[in-house]
Amino acid sequence: MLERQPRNKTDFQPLDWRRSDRDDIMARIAAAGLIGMGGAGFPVVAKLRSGIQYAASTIIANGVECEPGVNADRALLRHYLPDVLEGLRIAGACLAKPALILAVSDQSIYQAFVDKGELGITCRLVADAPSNGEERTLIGSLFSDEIPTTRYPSQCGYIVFNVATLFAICEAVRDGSRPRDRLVTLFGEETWVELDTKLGDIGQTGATLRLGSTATGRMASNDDVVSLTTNAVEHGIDDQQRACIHCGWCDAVCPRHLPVEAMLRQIQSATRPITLSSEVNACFECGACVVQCPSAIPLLDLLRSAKREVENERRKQVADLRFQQHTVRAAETIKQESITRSTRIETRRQW
Amino acid sequence: MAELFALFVGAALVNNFVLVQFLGLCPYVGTSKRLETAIPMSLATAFVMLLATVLTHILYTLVLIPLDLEYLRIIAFIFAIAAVVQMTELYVRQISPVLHQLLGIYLPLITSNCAILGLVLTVADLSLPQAMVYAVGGAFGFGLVLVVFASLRERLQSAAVPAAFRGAPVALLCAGFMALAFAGFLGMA
Amino acid sequence: MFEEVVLVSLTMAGIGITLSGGIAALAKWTESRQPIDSLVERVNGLLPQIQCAKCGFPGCRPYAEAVIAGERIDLCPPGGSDTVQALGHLLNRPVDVPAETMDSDQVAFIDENTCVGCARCIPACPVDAIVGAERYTHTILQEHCTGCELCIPVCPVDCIDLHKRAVHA
Amino acid sequence: MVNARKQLPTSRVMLHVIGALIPGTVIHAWLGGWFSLIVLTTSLVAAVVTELACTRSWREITDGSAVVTGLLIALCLPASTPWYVAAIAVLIAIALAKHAFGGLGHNVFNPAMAGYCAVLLAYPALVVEFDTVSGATALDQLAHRGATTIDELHKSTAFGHFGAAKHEWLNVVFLIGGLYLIAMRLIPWLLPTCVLVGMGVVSFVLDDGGSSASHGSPLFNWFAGGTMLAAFFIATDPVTSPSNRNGMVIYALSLGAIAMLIRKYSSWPDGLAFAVLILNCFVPLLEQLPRKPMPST
Repeated sequence: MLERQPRNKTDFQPLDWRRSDRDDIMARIAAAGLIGMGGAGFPVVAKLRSGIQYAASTIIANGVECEPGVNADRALLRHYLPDVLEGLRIAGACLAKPALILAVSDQSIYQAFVDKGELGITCRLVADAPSNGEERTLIGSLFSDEIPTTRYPSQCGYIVFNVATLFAICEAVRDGSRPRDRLVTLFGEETWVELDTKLGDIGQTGATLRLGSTATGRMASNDDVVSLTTNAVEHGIDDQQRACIHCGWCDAVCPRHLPVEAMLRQIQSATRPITLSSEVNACFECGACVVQCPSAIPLLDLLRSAKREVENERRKQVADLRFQQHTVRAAETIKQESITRSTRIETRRQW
Repeated sequence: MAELFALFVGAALVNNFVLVQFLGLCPYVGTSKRLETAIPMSLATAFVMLLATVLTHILYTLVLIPLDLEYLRIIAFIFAIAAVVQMTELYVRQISPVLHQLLGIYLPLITSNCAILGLVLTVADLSLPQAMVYAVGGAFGFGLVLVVFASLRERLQSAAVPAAFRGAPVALLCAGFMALAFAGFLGMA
Repeated sequence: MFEEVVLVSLTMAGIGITLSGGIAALAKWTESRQPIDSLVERVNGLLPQIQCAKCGFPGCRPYAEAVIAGERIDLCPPGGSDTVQALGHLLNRPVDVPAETMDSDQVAFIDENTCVGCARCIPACPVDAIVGAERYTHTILQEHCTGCELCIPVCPVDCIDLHKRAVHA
Repeated sequence: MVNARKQLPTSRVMLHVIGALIPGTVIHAWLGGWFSLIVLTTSLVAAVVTELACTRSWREITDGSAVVTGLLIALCLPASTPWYVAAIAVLIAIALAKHAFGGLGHNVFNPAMAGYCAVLLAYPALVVEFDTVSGATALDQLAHRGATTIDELHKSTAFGHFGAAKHEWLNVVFLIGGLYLIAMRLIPWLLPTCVLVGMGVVSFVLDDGGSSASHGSPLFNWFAGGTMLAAFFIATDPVTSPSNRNGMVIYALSLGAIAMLIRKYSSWPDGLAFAVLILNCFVPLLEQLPRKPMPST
């Protein structure tokens, strides 16, 4: 398990970050083209800059992995914990002495850290429940601090990096190598996969594929590639799908308490518009309902398409309003022009 | 009071026009595709039922019985019903063109809704308050099953009904099971 | 016998005259009131709101008003067959051949190197999505552009292209 | 690991339901004797055959819903029912009430109750409940008792310690099976509770202490007829019951109340099956009741 292709050359000169300038480290991270590997793909340098600008005081290494069936981050923490922690220290070196925190959801990893101990880094254990790894939720559960949806956590003093990102930072700075591969849960098995590998080349063709976990990923074809943000490749469950039996379990597990089943009914109904639009938009795609569904309904795919539909509907309303305003304004302009013209003629006549 | 309540329950549930006496099936099937037609249709029918009951009752007791012309009641009642429907249609067209458009042909067809003729013939021999309670009960029962049936049919639109049953067959099947359910009130009141 | 016939005729005539008098009175009363037109709103809601004027009317709302007045329901290319069916369903009208569908999820884009700032496209836009002033480069607010293509023919330097709408998270 | 997603597929849920029904089925068979075994076998075979004929695939059988439907019908029908009547009930249930509507998940009416009520109406003489041991059951005696008071009736062999003779134990076993399903979190506790509360309140109001007009205490009504079976296994069918909390409460309370009213006032001895069908009609409307507002994010 966890065999990794050895690399024969480095891309940059290895950097002794403890003796380096902050700008050098940032330049190296920028040159390596690092982006957040938890899924959103936010550029690492931009996040660090924002942290510097807003004087962020805390860096959190996010090892809270609550997507069902995905264990890539856990495996990374088990086997490469020192590298991840070094990455965390490197990120810390870019800010003014921030608190360094490692958040994990796995009891054994937490125990392993506590047994060993690490100066200057605190480890916090977070409950292994759906969506707990989402960064705003994580900050909420660690510091009971609520980040408004209109601001980034880095603007509120927190920087959250996925552990895989920190690992990549460590390799880019300490070893001088661009990210070439990443740890992926490949059909349930944690494996190092070279970036830009086509899914079709991994094997197991024929079945429907998903980029990301079965619950939260999106449908993918053989031509899709493994990227920095891919944490899992899984089979689709479309072949196991049955009709909804309205058991209501999706409603029960939804961390946002959304009426998932009622939304599904509106999505599947051929004639009615989706009236639960704010509920549809409030879904943050944690995939908890997909895991729970006994009929293997791809709820998340359906909700995503519903979001598009809701957005189109909103856009239609805005366009209608703007057209009406435009018509009124155009009529007003024409009227104004004719008045100006007639007054001009009047004045000319008076001459 | 208790007697009037029994009359109401009897007209609404036990002897439900649609599901037990099988009267008024045309609007029941015709306007139940959507809730937005079923609700106004049941209200319009209820309105016509109550008004027609009062009108025919007056006609019957004040004109036909004194003149010994009871045998004319069917034709006279249809007359009265047609007039009430005519007025309802004028009124609906006025207050909501959308509704008028949605109900389409079924609004004037209330005239030939046998539930209404059945109602006025049933209650012709009752006293006026009794007749009105019966009419309200019957209208309530009709509206209730119409709205319920429409909500079921709306749900069936998203169901994976097999091709052979799609549309009218499954609607009629559904109506049959509803009649089966209402058979539970058999013998009450 | 004869009396009976007269009695029946008179009775029925009396009933008939009374009732029709009632109807006439109601008709008189209703005529004096303005109808509330919510049907236009409903039809307008079914149209795609691209405001492309391809139907021959200046925008979606004028077309909706025309549809109520009896215009054909299959004149909207961006809506395609879905819209025709929805309109037919709402208005209880027979659905004809489905119209051709246009890809409505597109936005116009001004090539700022070519734009000469003539401002002719600004009044052409039905939703005021083009910002700019004379002799200054224009740009299109992607958020509000409906992809109606009405700005393309009026541009003298042909600097407006249609792009697929970018999906933002 | 790969299958971490599938915590409990439908087939496993149905297996638990069947498991919870088995003790009751055993008691039922013991009370009904050999005849009830014939009804049971016919129902199950007919269920599987009909399901196969309708879906033409083995995959659908594995979800177990057909077996549950067949089992529920067998538990509703008295032991004296001819085997072909049982088969017809199952045929109506699975072919007409389920697959004509689009199969499991799309059906509007509870299949088992639709099939049972259909034969109850079509063959009233063949489906009348006669206990093989003591003749007519308690609910039957109540329905056709004339002017006898409750106390007089209680002396008859059809009445047991607190419910109907023998049926009380059947109800106790179904109650335990239902509690098992609640403990496994397969059915919501609220629904059966509300059914029992609805029935209890109405029977309490109608109970005047045992005159010829009363219809027994709440305790008697809870443990007579098919109360527990209906409350825990039939009313809780997720497909044909509302999924929102408000709708569920109204559904269950009215189900219990209407069942009790039918028991008392109609010509049927027991009203649960009809009450389930009546309330099934209202489910789409009940599901449109306002929900708990979304917590602000």
